[in-house]
Amino acid sequence: MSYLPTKNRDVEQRLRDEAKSLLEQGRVDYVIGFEPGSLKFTTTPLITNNKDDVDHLVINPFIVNNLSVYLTEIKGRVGIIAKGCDSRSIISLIQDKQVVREDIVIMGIPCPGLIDLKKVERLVGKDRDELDNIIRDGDKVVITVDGQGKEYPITEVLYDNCLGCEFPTPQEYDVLLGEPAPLVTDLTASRQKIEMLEGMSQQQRWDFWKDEFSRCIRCYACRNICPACFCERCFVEESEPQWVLPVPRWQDNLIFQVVRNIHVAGRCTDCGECERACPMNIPLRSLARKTYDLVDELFHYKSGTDKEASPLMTAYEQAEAEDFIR
Amino acid sequence: MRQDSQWEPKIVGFLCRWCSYAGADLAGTSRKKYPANIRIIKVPCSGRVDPLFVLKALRLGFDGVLVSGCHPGECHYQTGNYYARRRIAITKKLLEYIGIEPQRIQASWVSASEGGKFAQVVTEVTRELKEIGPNELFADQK
Amino acid sequence: MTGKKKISKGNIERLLNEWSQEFTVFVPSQENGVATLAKWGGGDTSFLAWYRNTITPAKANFFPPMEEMFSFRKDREGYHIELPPTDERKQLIFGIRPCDARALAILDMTFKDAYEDPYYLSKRNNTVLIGLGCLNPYDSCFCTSLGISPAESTDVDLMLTDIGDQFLIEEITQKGRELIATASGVEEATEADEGKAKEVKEASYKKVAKKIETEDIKEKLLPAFNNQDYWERAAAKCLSCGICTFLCPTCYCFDINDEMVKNQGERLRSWDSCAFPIYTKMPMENPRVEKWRRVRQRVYHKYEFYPMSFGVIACTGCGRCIRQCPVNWDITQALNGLPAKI
Amino acid sequence: MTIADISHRRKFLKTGNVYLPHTAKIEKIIDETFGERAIRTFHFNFKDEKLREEFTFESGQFAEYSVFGIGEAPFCISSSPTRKDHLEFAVLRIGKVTNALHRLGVGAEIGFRGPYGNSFPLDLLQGENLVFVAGGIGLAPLRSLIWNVIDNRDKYKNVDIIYGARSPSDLCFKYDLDTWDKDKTVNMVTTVDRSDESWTGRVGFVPKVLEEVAPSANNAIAIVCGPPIMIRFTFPVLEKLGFNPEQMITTLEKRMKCGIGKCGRCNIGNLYVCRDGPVFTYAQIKSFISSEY
Repeated sequence: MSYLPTKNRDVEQRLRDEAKSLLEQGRVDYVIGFEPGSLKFTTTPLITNNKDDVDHLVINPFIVNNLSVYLTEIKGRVGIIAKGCDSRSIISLIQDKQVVREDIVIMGIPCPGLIDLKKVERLVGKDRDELDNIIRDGDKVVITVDGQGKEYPITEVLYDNCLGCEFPTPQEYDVLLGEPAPLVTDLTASRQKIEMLEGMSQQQRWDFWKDEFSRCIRCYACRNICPACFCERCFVEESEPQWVLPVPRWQDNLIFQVVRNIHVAGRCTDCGECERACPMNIPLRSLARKTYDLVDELFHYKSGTDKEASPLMTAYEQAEAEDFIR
Repeated sequence: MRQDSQWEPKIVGFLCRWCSYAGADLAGTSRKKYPANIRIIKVPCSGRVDPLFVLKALRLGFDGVLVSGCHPGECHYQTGNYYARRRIAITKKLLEYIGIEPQRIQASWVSASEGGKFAQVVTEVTRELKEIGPNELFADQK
Repeated sequence: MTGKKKISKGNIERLLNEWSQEFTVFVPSQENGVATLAKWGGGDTSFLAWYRNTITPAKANFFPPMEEMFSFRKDREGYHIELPPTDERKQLIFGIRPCDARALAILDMTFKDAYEDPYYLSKRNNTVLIGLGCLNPYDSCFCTSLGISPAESTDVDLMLTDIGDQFLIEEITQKGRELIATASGVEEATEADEGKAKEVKEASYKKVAKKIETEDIKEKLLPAFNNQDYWERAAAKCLSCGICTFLCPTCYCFDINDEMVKNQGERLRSWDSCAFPIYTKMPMENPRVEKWRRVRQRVYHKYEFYPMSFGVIACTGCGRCIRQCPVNWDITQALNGLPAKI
Repeated sequence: MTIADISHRRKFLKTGNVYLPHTAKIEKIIDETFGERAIRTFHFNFKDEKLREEFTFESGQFAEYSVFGIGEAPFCISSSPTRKDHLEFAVLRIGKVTNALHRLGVGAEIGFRGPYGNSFPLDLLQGENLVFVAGGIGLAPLRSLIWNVIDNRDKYKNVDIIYGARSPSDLCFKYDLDTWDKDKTVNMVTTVDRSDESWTGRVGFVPKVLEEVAPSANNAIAIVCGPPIMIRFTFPVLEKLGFNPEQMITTLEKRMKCGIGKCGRCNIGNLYVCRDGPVFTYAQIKSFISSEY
C-alpha cells in the first residue's frame, strides 16, 4: 500500500539505493529509516545493519517518528533519514556534543508535512483501521472509506506542527532525496490551541492544565520519544533527594512536564512527537511549542539551526530579557 | 482570593553568597527594617538555582520565590548570573503560561553593598504577594 | 422460549439509571478525546455507537494508576497507621470486552497467589461486570489466537450481544441472574434472536485478522531466551516507555512510595513497568540495564514465565500495546518471528 | 543427597492487609564497618507485647523494614530464631531507605512486615557437613543459620565457615568471627582481599581461599551468600570440588519491593526471589542465572 502518487516512488528507490551503498561500502554500521508498520497507515522505525533490509525503506505521509532519538543510543556510524524537524534535532544534538557530525550520514528528505490520523478520524468519523486508503497529492488528500473516495484540502489533516513548519527542507544533510516540496502552512491554525490558552485568565489556564495532567499516567512516552531528552537518569528518577514522586498525581505530573519543557528549551524543534505519543491525549505540544516560541521571542534563538552555535542555556547576550528583574 | 488580615506570605529567597547574601547581611547589620517573611537559602551563585527548586518551593506551599544574584558583570564566576537570567526568564514566562501568578516568581540583582536595596526588594515582594493572596495552587490532593 | 433474555437498546439508559441506585455505574466515555471508563452521569448512551474499546483497560478500576495503601501520623507515642476508607458502594462496569474480562481473571491469579492483595480483591469482589460482545475488532486485535472469542465471555456476570436494535442477554453467574431478574425493560428472547446472536458472534470471530500460533511459539520461546542477537534486533526501535505495560490489561507490576509532610504521610502504590531501566536497578548493579533484556522480559513474562507459574498465557490479544505504541512495536511480529528450534 | 526444589516451602502469614507494617523500636545499634558505605546492625523489638511472644520466623527469611515517610526495603533477619530476646538486621548504607535507617538512633521507630520468603531447609541440612561461604555483608543471612546450627550443634556434622571481605576494616560481625574461631567444632577461615598492617590472617579472594581449604563434597552442602561477582566465581569452584548443583544453596539479592510476589520486579526467569526464594539451590536458577543474573 503506497500512499503517494507514482511520481514520488522514484525518491523511495533512490533512498534504498543510497542506504544499500552506505552499508555495502561500510561507510556506516547502521541505517535508521522507516519501514511499513504492522497497522494501516503506520510506519515503524527500521534500525538495521543488514543491507537486504533496506528494501523495506519507505517515504510516505506517515513517517512521523523523529529518528534522531536513536542517535544517542546507537554506537558506531549511522546513516539516518531526516525530515526538516529531524535534521534540526540532529543539529541540536551536535551542539550538545551528544553526537559527532562525522559519524552520521544524513539522508535529508524535504518534508511536505505529515498526515495526523487523529484529524482524519475526526474529519471522516471513522477509526483509522476502517479506512480503505489515504492518498496525498500536493495540497489535496483523497480519503477512501467503504470504497468511496472523498477529497479534502491537505491543511485539514496535517499535524499542527507541520502547519507551523519553518524549515521543511533539512538544514543539514549529506544527500537530499527529492526537491523541496511546496510548503503548505497555516501558522494561525498551528498556534490555535496556544492562542486559546493565552486568551484565558491565569486561574482558567491553571485549571485547564490541572485537568489535563490529572489524566497523565506517567508512562514517560513524551520524554522517551523526545530526541532532546537524552539524560542518563531523569530528574524524576532521582530518589536522593526525591524532587518529584514517580506517582501519577496531577501536581507531580505538572511539575515533571514544566521542568522537562524548560530542560529542552532551545533543543525542542517542534516535531510534535510528544503530543502524538501521549496515549491520554494531553496537548503537550501546546506546552512545547509555547516554550519554542518563548525561546524565539526572548532570545531570537531557533533550536537546531546553527551547528556551531553553543546551546541556548550555555550562552548569553550582554543585554537581553531582564525587565522582570528588580 | 480569601484574604484574612493576619495572613503573612511565606517567601523563599535563593541568595547568591557572594553578592545578595552579603547584601542581606549588610541590611541586617545596618538595622534596615524589612518584613521577616523571607526564608533565605544560600546558593553559591544565582546560576545554581534550578527551575525545579522554584516549582518544588511552590509545591511545598511557599507563596513566592525570590532569586537574587550579583549585577551582570559582577558575578564572582563571571557568567553565572547571565545563565540565571535566561533560565529565570523562561521559567517565569512558562509558569505564567501554565497559570501561576507572575508575582510568585521574583528575581533581583543585589550587590554586597546594597543592604538598602535588599530590604526594599523584600518589602516590595511581600506587598505584591499580600495582594494576590496565599498560594493554593497545589492545594487539593485529589 | 429459550430461557435467554433480551433488551432493546432504547431501554439501556433506563437500565443504567436503575442500576445507579445500587451501584456506581461505569460506562465507556470519550471525555477529552480518550476512551476510558467513566462514571455514568445518567446522560446519553451514544457510546453504544462509537465504542470499540477503551485506551486504559478495565484493570484501572481494580488496580488504579495510583492508590493510597495507608496513611500514618507521628506523635509522641510514635506512629499510628490508618487504612484509607474503603468505598462500600458496589461498582458495576457496563460494556467490558471479553479480552479485558479474561485479563481480570488472569490478574486474579497473581493477586490471590500466596498472599491476598486486599486493595485489588476488595474492589474485585465488590464489582459486577456486564460484558458487551465486540462487533468491530481493531486490526491490531488478536484475541482469537489466545482462545478468546470477541463476542463471548464467561468471565463476566452478564454477557450482552448486539443483535440489531436489541441486546441478547446471557446470564453467566448467579449474581448476574439476580441482577437481571429485577431489571425493567427485559423481555424473553426468541429462537430467532438467539440465531441472530450466533451469527453475530461468528461474524465478529472471523473479523479478527491478526493471528499468532501459541503452540508453535511455545516450542520456540525457551531456546530463543539466550538468542541475544534476535532480541537486540527486536528491541532496537523500542523507546523503553511505559505505554505497552500500563495499558496492558494483564500487567500488574507496581511501585510503592512514601510521602510525608511534617508528621503526616501516606504510602502510595502506583503502576510501574519492566520497560523502565530503574525498575530492576539495585545499588550495585542492574541485571536488565540493556534494552533488549527488558523487551525480552516483557515477552517472556507473558508467554513463558506466567504459564510456568499459573498455566495460562498472560495476554488476551486486546492489541492495545500494538495500537498505542509510539513506534508501532508489535508483539505478534516478535513472537511470529522467533527463530525455529535449532 | 539432593534438595530437589525447596521453593515450595512458601511460608504464609494469616490473612488481613499483608502490606500493613507492625511498629517496632530500635534497641541497639552496632557499627560493623565505617566509612562511606558503612554497615550497621540494628537490634529491635516489636512495640506490641503480644506480637513479641507470638512472632516466629526461620533462618533465611527476610522482612520489609519501613522508615515511615521515606520508604521500605527488604533485609534478611540476621539473628537466629533460637534467640528470642530480640531480632536483628544488618544494613549497608547505599540508597534512600538505607541512608534513612542509618540516620535513626536507638529508640527510633520503624515498620516491620514479614517474615517473607522461604528459609534454609534445616531438616535437610541435619546430619550433613555444612560449608558456609560468605562475602562482605553476605554473612548477615548466613549468620542466622550459623547461630541456629551452633545452638543445635549435635544435629550437624562438620561446619566450615569461609568468610571474606575487601579489607580488614570491611569485615562484619567481628565479635561472631572471634567466637566461632574459638569454637573447636567450627573451622573458621577468615580472609581479606587486600590486607593492611593490622591484619595477620589469610589474604585472598573467597573463591580462591575456598579452593585452598577444599572442603570435601560428600555428604556436604554449601551455603553461599555474597555480592553477585563472588557468587558467580564461587559456584564453579564448588563444582570443581565435586559439589553438584543440588548441593549448593544460595540466598539471592535481587531488587525486591513488595516482598510477597506481586510487584513483579524480582524475577529470575519464572521464579520470584521474594516468593519462591530467596533461598534457592543452584540447580533451580542455573538455567536463567547466566543470562538473567
